[in-house]
This record gives sequence, C-alpha cells and structure tokens, in this order.
Amino acid sequence: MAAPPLKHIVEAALLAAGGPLSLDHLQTLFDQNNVPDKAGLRAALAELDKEYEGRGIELKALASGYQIQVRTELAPWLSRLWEEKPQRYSRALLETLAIIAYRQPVTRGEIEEIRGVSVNTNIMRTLQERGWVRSVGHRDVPGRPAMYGTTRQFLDYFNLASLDELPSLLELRDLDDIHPELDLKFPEEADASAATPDAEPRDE
Amino acid sequence: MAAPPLKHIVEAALLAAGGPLSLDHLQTLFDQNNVPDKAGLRAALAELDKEYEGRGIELKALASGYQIQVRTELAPWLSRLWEEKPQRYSRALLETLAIIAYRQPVTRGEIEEIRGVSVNTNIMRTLQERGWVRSVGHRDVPGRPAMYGTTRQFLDYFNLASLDELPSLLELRDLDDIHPELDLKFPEEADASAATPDAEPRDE
Amino acid sequence: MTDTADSDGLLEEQPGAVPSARVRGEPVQELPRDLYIPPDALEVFLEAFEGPLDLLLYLIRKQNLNILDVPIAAITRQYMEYVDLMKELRLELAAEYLVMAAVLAEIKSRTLLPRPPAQEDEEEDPRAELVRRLQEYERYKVAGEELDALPRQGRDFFPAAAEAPDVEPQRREPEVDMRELLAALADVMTRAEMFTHHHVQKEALSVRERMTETLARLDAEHFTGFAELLNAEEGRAGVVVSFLALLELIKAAMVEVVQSEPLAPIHIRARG
Repeated sequence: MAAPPLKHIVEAALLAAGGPLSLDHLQTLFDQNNVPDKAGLRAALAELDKEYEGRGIELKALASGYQIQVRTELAPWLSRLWEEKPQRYSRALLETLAIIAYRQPVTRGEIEEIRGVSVNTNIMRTLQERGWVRSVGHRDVPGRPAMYGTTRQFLDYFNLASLDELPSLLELRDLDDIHPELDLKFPEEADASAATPDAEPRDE
Repeated sequence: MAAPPLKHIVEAALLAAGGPLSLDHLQTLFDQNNVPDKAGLRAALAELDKEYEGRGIELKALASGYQIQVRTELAPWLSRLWEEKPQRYSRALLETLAIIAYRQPVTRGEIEEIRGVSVNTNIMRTLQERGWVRSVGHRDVPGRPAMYGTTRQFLDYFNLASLDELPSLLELRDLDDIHPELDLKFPEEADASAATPDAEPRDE
Repeated sequence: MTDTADSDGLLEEQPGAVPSARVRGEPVQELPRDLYIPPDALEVFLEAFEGPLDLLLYLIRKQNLNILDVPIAAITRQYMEYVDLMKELRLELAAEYLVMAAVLAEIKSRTLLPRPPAQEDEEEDPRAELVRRLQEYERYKVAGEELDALPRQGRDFFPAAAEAPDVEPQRREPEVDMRELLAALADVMTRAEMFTHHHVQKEALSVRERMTETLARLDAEHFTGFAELLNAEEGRAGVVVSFLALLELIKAAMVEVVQSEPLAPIHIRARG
C-alpha cells in the first residue's frame, strides 16, 4: 500500500491526539527510514491551514505544538454540547406543583396544610423560574398571601389544551390503587430507563 | 453575523464532542427557532462524508450516533502516539461478552450454563465498568437474578452501528442430521468434508 | 484455536515420542498416552482451558472428529486422563471438571446398555444433550474470538477530536412526566387523608399482633416480597407497625431475609 500523503497523516495525528503535537513529536510517528524533515512537516501544516480557511476549524500554533481547534465563532453552537445532566425534581416539588395545578388558585399556606410540611422557598422559586407557576393575585385575608396558579407554558409542557384535560381526581383514585404496585419496580430498572438513553430505540 | 453553513457547524460539533452525536443531540445544539430538520442534518453529514473521501478521516454511523474517525489505514502512524499498548482481553471475558451480546437479556447463571464454568465476578465488574454491559432488569424466578445486556458504548467501541452487524453465530446442528447430510453429498464433497469436519458454515 | 484441526495431532500419539515437559518449573517425565497436546505447550494449555466444555472441544477438534459423531468412550477416557493429570500436577481443578467427568461416565454407561427394541425409536441418543452443549459453547467461543478480531476503538480506529473554544456549559431543565406528577399528587392526597383520619380513629395496632399476622402470611417454601407485607391502604401508621413487626421477627430469627444484591428487592420467608 502506498503511503498516504503527508498532510493526511499529520491531520489524522492531530485529530487523534486531540491535543497539541510538536514537530519533534510528529516525526516520531514515522518509520525510521521515512521520517519527514521539519520543512516537509511545516509545508504539510501550511496546506492544512489553507484547507481550513472558511471552515469551522483552524490550525493553531501553540507553545507546545500545533493543534486543530474549533473556531471561536462556532462557540454558540457548542455551548449546548456539554449541558449538565438534567437534575431530577424532588418529590416535594412535584407534590407542590400538583397541588397548585389541581387546587389553584392556592396560597403557600394552603399547600403546606395539604402536604403537612412547610414548603421550601426554593421550590416556589424553581417553579416560577421554570415558567410553570405564577402568582395570580392575593388572598383577601390578613397578610394578603400570594395565590398561585399554573401558566400556559405548564399546559404546553404537559401537552394539555386546558386545565380540564388534567386527569380527574377519580382517575387519581385508580392511580392511588395501583401505586403500591408501581413502587415494586426495581430501582435499577427505573434508573436505567431514566438515566441511560441506550434503552431507547435508535433514531437511525 | 451570518450563520455558518450547517455542515461546518456539524463538523465543528462532532470534532469538539470527540465522540458520537445522534441527530437528536445535534438538533439540541441549535436555537429553538433555528433547529434544522433531520433531513437537513443528514444532507450536511453526507456532504462531509464526501469531503472526507481520499482524506485521512471519515464519517461513521455508530450505535449512538455519528462520529468522525481517523481511517483505519492510518492506524500504523497513530499507534505511536500513545505509549500504552492497547489492552488485551482474556478469553473468559470475551466469551462472556459474546454470550451477553448474542443472548441478551441473559443472567449470570445462564452464562455459566453455556460456558460450563462459573463466571468470575471481576469479569462482570470489568464489563460494567467499561460501560459495555449493564443490568437490564431481573428474571422473574426465585432470587430474581439480574439480567444483562450490552450498551450502545459496546457497539461504539467495536465500530458497530447495531447488534445486527455482529458476525453471525455458528449454526447448531442436530445429531440426527449427520447421516442424511452425508448421503446427499457427492463423493468428492463427502471426502472433503471428512477431511475437515469442522469446516462448518462459517465464512472467514 | 477452533480451526487447529491440524493433522499432526495424531502423530504425537506415538509412544516414546514424548519428551519431558516442564510444568510450573517442574519437569514432567511421563505423560499419559493419547493426550493430543504438544508437550512443550502443556503448561500453557492446562491453564488455558476455559472449563470442561472447552477441554472436550479441544480433544474432539484435535482428532479431527465431528462434534455430531463423538466417540464417547474414547473421549471419556482422554478426558479422565486429563483430569487425572491435572490432579497429579495439583493444578487447581474446578468442581465443574469433576461434574463433567460424572456426566461422561453416565453417557458412556448408557451407550453400552442394550436398549429394549420397542423403545429404540423414542429414546434419544444419550449423547444428544452433551453434543448440544458442546455446540452451544463452541458458538460463543468462536463469537468471542470474532469479537476480539473486530476493529476496536483506540487500537484500530480513533475518534477525531479538536480543541473546542471555552464555552459555558448550559444547564438543562429536568424533564417531568405527567405520571410522575399524578403519582406525587396521589401521594399527597393519601397523606392528607391519613392526617385527617388520624385523630378520629386511632386504631390499636400492636406490634405483637402484627408479628403474628405477618408470620401467618409467610411460609417456609416460598419467598414473599418485602413490599407485599406492607399494606399501603393502612396508611403510614399501619406500614410502620408492619415494618416494626418484621424487624422483631428478624431479630428473633423467626424469618429469613434474602436480597440478591444491594438495592435488589428483598424477599422473606418463614424459617422452616
């Protein structure tokens, strides 16, 4: 097999290494009898540099060697690449959201009464930041506590045209009955399907 | 600033990720109002694929998405990039992995039954730590043993897009088959197969 | 390995042509006959078998035999010689090898026994099960070799990566399923009801009483799932009492608790 062009070897090495490679280091990749001289390597690098013009990547000469980098202009598209794994909402938050959805307009005090525990301020803030819950007025009692309700975004997110489409409390009874069964699920199973996308069918 | 061409964004994202990205994942990189459809992404990927022809890199579709890879032909130049020799795996590990890959979901007891020996705990741990194997649930029998299956990372690691691409298994034959089979053969064939009785329908 | 049906296997059977070999540094003067193994490779081979099926497969292949036509007497003899050799060399011999020895002996005795002519058609070849297992094992043995030969990331192909500009990773919002929301609501409703009833009807739920009831629900033959013993309809107080009762039973060693691995479901049965 004929040896591939020098610039292809250099490009492949830079991309496989993922970090900067010096000319000396690049030379060590070749058979002793076929080591390109530095001028040859520089020429290959110059060719690559030219090829990358107008593309999303560029060749940079750094202190420790040459490196292929993604151009800064493309940063906006990369910012979502390393999104942190989404956290899961706490049980307390989901309960609070459910009470607001079914009992709106409802004050924090009323939520606390139903849940039997106090409602964390963070929960109310998270729900409002997410755009699912908003203050819809004040109850006309001493202290004038804020009343909360759900938003249009809440309905959109859950694919509901209106609040009427929320499952009725009667259906909830059934759910309550089957709930002990749901709890019998094995933690790994539940985790596995939630955490690893492997379980899903591929889109290709 | 005008948005860069789609193929440059895709190329930059694949190179920045350094691992496979699915079409779904690529779509999440864009602003909600500017998400390209999958056909558009596929077209961009096809363009890239064409550009890479005759170069040192290529575009591959793996189980968990698309990946830009250095071509296998260039591996000899790259093996010197890393001091460490690639790991060798024991026969026990490879056989266990093969059984999980072809028979999934499968319990440890079933693996042991096929191999005729007990499966070392280290092997199961190694396979899971490498992210190639995971528990996919429990068999509904006493003791509820864990069932194992392979992951997308497993396929990625072996450069496969799906389990279908695994080499096909040897065929099983019935004891009763031997004699009728021989009778049907022409004398030369019968001779040939007598000389190499293990030339089973494998294409190597 | 599978295709090493080399013809020289039979040549090494010649008595006297067996030079001494070293096993773990110790010279081995006499090798059993009929061992179709290159003597200098003895050490390697003895440790290379992946179990009795692997050894049997090796013996069969080494003699150019077809799995479907295993001469059980010959193979059994060789297998036993191997097992004896391993014992003699004090190589750690897994119990599976001895189990297989028993299986082979059983098949051999069945092939020797005359069968009543009437049943001849119905009775299966006694080797059938062994042949099935051998074939089954061989498929995966070969599959393992083929897996090893597949291109591998970091050895045969390399993912291409470029340095990315500094970007702030974005946070993704958690996903919520409608069912999760409903489950949360159901929970809170149950709890709310429990709180309201709690003061009205104070049920006397003694732990002792519950211990008796729990024991009555368990038997010594079958395991009962832990969760089945806790009845959610009784509300929190009821669940707590059941749980305390269970703890008392465990402490008193009246029940046996089994969990196959951490986080796996817990199963309970009465001690016989």
